[in-house]
Amino acid sequence: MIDFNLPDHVAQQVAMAQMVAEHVMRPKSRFYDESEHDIPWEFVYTMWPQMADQARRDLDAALKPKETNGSSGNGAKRPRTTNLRMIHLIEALSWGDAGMYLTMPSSQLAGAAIQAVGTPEQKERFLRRFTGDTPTWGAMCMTEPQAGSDTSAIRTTAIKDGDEWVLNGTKIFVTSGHKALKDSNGIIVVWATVDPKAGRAGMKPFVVEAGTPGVEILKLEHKLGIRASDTAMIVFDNARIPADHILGNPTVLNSKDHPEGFKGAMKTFDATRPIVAASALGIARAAIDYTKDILKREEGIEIRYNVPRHKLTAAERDVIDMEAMHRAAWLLTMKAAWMMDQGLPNTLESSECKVKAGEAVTKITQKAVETLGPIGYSRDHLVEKWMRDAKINDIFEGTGQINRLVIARRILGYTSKELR
Amino acid sequence: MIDFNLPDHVAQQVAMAQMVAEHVMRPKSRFYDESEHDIPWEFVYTMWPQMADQARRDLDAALKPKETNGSSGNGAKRPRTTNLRMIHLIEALSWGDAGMYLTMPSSQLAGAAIQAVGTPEQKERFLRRFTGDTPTWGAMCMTEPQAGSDTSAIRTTAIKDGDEWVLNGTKIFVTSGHKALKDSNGIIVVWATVDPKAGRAGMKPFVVEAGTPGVEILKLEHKLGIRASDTAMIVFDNARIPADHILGNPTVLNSKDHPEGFKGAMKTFDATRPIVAASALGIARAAIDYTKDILKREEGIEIRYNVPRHKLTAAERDVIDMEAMHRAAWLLTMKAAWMMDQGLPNTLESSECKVKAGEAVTKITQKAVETLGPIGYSRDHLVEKWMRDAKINDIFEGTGQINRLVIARRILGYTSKELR
Amino acid sequence: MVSFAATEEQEMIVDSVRDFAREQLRNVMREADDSGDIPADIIETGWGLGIVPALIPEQYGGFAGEYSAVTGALVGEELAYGDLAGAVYLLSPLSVAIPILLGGTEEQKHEYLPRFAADTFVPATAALIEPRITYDPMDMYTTAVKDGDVYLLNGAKAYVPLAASAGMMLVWAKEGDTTQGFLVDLGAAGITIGEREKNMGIKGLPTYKVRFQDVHVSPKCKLGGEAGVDFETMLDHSRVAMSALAVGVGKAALEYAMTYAKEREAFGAPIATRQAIAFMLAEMQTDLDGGRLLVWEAAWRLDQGLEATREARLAKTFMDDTALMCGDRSVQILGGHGYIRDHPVELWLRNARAFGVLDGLAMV
Amino acid sequence: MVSFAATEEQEMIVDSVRDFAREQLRNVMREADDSGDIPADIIETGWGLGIVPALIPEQYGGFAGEYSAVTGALVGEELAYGDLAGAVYLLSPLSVAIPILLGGTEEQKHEYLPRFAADTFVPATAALIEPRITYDPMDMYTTAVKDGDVYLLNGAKAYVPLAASAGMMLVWAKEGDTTQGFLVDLGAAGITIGEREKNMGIKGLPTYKVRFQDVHVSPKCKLGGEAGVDFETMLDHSRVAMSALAVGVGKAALEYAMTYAKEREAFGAPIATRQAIAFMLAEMQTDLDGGRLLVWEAAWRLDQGLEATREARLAKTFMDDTALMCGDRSVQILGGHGYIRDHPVELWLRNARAFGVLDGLAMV
Repeated sequence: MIDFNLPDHVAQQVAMAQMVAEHVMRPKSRFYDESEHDIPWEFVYTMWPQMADQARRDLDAALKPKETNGSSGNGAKRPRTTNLRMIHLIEALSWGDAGMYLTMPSSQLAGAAIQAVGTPEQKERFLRRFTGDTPTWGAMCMTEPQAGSDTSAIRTTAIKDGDEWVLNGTKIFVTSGHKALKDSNGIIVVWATVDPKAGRAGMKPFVVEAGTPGVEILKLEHKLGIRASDTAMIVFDNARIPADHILGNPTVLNSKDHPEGFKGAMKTFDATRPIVAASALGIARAAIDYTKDILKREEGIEIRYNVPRHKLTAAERDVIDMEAMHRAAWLLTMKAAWMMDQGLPNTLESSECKVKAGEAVTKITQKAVETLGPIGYSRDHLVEKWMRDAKINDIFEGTGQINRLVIARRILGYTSKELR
Repeated sequence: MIDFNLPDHVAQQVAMAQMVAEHVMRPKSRFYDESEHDIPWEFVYTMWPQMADQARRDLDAALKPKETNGSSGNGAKRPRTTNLRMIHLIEALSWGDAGMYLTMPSSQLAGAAIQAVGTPEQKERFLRRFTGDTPTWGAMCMTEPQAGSDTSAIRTTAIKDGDEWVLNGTKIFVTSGHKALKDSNGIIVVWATVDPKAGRAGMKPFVVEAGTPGVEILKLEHKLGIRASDTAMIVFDNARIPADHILGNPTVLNSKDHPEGFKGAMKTFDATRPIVAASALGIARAAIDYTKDILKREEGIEIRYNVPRHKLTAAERDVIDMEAMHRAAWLLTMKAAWMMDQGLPNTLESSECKVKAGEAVTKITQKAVETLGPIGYSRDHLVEKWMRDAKINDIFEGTGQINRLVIARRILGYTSKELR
Repeated sequence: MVSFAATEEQEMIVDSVRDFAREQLRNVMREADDSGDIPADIIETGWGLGIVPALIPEQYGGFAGEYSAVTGALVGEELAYGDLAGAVYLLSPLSVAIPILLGGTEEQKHEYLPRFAADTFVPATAALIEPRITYDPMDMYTTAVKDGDVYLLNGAKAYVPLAASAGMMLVWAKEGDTTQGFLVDLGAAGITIGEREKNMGIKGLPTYKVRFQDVHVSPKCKLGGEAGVDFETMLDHSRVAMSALAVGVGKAALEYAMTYAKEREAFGAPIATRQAIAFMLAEMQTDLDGGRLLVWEAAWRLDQGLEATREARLAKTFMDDTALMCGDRSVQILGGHGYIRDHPVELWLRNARAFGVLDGLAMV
Repeated sequence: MVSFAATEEQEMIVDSVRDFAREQLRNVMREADDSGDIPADIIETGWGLGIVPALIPEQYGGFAGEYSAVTGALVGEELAYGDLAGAVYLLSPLSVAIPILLGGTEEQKHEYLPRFAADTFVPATAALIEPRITYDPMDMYTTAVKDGDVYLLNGAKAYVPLAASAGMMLVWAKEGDTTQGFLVDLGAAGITIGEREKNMGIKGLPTYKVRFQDVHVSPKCKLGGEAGVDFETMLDHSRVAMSALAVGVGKAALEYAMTYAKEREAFGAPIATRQAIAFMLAEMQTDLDGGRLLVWEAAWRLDQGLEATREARLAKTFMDDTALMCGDRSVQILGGHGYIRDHPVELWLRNARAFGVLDGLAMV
């Protein structure tokens, strides 16, 4: 039955996340925006016990041979709600502060990649550290200076030399790269090509641990928003890692039909795009809440939802438009997550929610600044920060343009060759 | 000096056109919308004397050897205002009724093509008929069922057979085709290829006179709007025309660098796109005027231009947005026409005004229907008609998409190969 | 528990409606737009699907179904995908039946509901929209004033579907500060049914202006009796229903444009392979999918008895714009071909424009 | 006679301003955004262009120029193309000088205008914007009340540029039903200049909150004397000026994005060769060109002494949106690179957002 009731156990966790957002994150939101790259340790320590606990349960479940398929975590009969839960938590935390949320100590995308294609030994070796007492981070290294949306342009190489892979290249826009390599004994997953002539088929993910010689952080980016989060440029200069740090099949299947390394990367998008959408929509909700609150508190304006559009004031109509965009994007995100939980293919829905959320949060926060006027533009209030934080969501995990292409290819039945 | 004052002689003519629009066109607007393809003779006869007079002066000027260059029509010193005058007249007439305006008896695009590349003999032979006592029409045949925006896909052929060209093919969307061929002793200019293998270089324009055997009107389209105007499908079945009915150089210059036939067609766009834009903006002005008038008359709402955006009502803000879009598009149109009058290249500006006018009139009329609500949707009022009439302006003389491509190529310095 | 899957029962209903809408309504769509008539046998076939009788509980002579706004939304989308005029025509009896079901007194239910369990189409209509630019369903110009034993109705309505053929009409009027419903007989003194209206779109649906001059209505014909009804909830239902119809129209336009864009070649390739076209289609798809979920959520809240005014408004706001956007873009994608009546997109553009304008036209 | 060509004199001014804006202002733009300071020598160099003194008629000590809103618009666009904060900083004296020129009494002109003909930058400022979401220049919260021989000013202002360094301040306040200007000394009793404000953008421009508590102002410091001024016209001037600045910011963003898109390769070709990117650029170009003409027309009307409130509003409405659109799209086109401070587009997005928000910030 079509139903919008959140399961109780999720609702409870969301309520807790909202508490953290309100009491741990919000009060420090401006501070970490201004002190770019400072680590919000109070938030990190608040989150760590449950992150570690979750990581332990996920890892143990993954290592129990029978239940790796994951349609139900603890042998219970209730339907899987992993992704539904995830997007709700992230939405709530991003309502608190999207930059701080990105510093959440966890294996992040690196962990997702290892969980998806790692061997049991790799999982144990690389992921056990995320279950201990010390906050630890993982990070994904994909983008390069000349390879953004076009990941096939990646030039970082991995050359087999005896028992080791030798990595050379430069990665940029690595979220939490500094935290993974310098602030904790974390890991990063690096996409590199084992055969530059093989195109995407030659691209493979490698796990690099903190402390590996030849891995240096060249700089941390100064950004428009999400400034609490570190965005690293990492250089690999003959960085040597053991042979078994490669994830998945090391063979290059040269046929265009088997770009499996890359396919692995693409598949994670189905899971990560709803997560980015959820984060975007947390920011959007923050902006809407704040706008409505000030309109009501300072000017006594309450939005009249039952009055026809043409009889509304301009401010009322703006708020309603903001809310409609926001809610549509959020329901698309819920659906994409729900499909994932159901084991249904959700590439279309993932891109849809990402497109709509990225666009919605950008427009909503820009409009919120306008609606609040001189207050919106001032750093005495957080609205201007949310506008700055918002914009990244139309860019990372696939720009709005890339995701429109994904949607169009799906509905038109075109390959990426036919429609590019 | 930057100046927005219309010259007096133009202002006077515009005032007259506005009178015709109000008193001859508007009262019959609904009638000719409902009686699709009836010819609005009262309008035709009202316009004919001045159209014929203008045609006579243009033709005589063109045939006087010294002054064909056209920077100044009558040897007078005053700056050329031909295009500026034209867009103002057409804007005013389209405010009256855009469908009826399209029935204006004149050589239209056919005449423009002949004036541009015809020999003096051709001008005399084909254009003299537009200076007589009987309303006469010209029409341009470009589009084919499989060749819309992509004119290079034109398949109509012209084969030389002795002293004649033999035309075969089907043309669609011929504005006033019926009036040119059946309702008057008019002409049509037909684009056909003399060498299908030569691509655009093989495309040439041919003049076909009313009464030519083998030329049949297969149907008149039933349209969403501009229903007073006839839109014909014309079939050429071994239609024979004299050898000297070809316009311009009959030689096919096979080099890609000399697609001169096509270039000729493209060049007329620089003149015609501002005209289409002007027509669009006449409709848009009609819709804005009507909306403001009803808001004021029925509801006592006057637009407050000095109140900040956030303090306006939704209806006020809509009207202001409509007016801003409209005025921006109109000023772009004025500039494109002014540049043409100055002899400056205006391809960029022509496409800009066409893009903006097409978009503006579509949005404005759709919003006007919404603002007027139950009144807007009713055929008791003309707003719904204007919304229907409007849409063609984002389509003909280059769709919004085609014109965006033209603009992008210009500003980026790309050829149509590099950006398509 | 969150779910986006319809029930099996809903799937069955939707399947049968879909077949009817695609095979029958769609086939007569263009002709109905031209002639203004939807063939009676099509309406009877549609009635035969049992959508309306299935909603009437057993004690009132129906098939014991339970009214669900979610099911209504699913059905509405499918019907409007076939043809909007046909959908509103066929479902017009619901704009009387549902308010009675939701807010009628027990007597009113017993008296009126069994009529809707008939085997043949029961024309009935609601008079809500008013011919004013400041038309507001929550603040009507048409008034109902208690005068001794009766209510006197005065005012003017527009876009009243089937007014010339309907036996029963539910008139919404302002009584005090609220909007209340009055069940009137179309033959009552003081009611003037005007000429059939000429509208930009939904031309297969006959609509009329109706004037009320001191029309006497017995208090027992006031919906919900003395206390009246909570009109806002009725309006929520209508807005959700209209938004569901909007999804159907938008989807029809999208699919047609998509098919065309894949077939139509320009510059050596199908136009769908150009980003400008492909992105338009991707955005249409995304917004329709998002809008559909807004409709479902608002409908679900109504079914749960939750406050849904905000959600209904969000769904309506979003779908008013999205349907129009889809109609407009479908014409744009077809270009000159979209502008002529050989293709249906110009019709959908006209129909789509109804949504932001005719608030309360239908209740599904 | 319609013409879109600037005069030769205007071209000369624009050329010199353009060089300064591109070579000097642009060079310090990022640093000024970081540090909050525009180097004094840059401001002095800019002042040396003589934009302000050239507007002051000879009899008041200036260069005999005549004030032209069109010229102001041309200059404003160029300066803002260099840097918005620098442009507003440099031109801030105009927000005092122009109102005096347009509406001051003869005594006021003689007393104040010669000060602006100085060789070095003359910091002066206007206090207009108020820290309220319902801020409305035509209906201020700050009041001026005649109390015996003096006016008492009360209220709070925000976004007052250079308040800490300016010697002269023009305070706009509500007197009766109109907005009137009062020339006050910054040292006057009752004036509290707050901490420097922290804003999202235009960070190179120091702005302050300023409070007024029973500030005594002599009637001879009321702009225009007893009768006061027509503030609406002043506001028209400001809105046109701000819109001209918006064109400059938008153009900066467009050109940078265009260059980037031609250089940046993805999927084997420059991203500018993809319709999605190319169309964004084409629309930015079109709207900037259209917006510029709206600005010119409104400015021309002001110069002609014609009513221009509507035209100023249309220009502002259009350019508020267009500047933001250009800022936003320039970031989008650069993608991840647009989000970091190595490129200027993120700065232009922040600056562009000022336009829809800070009505009346500058007068050019």
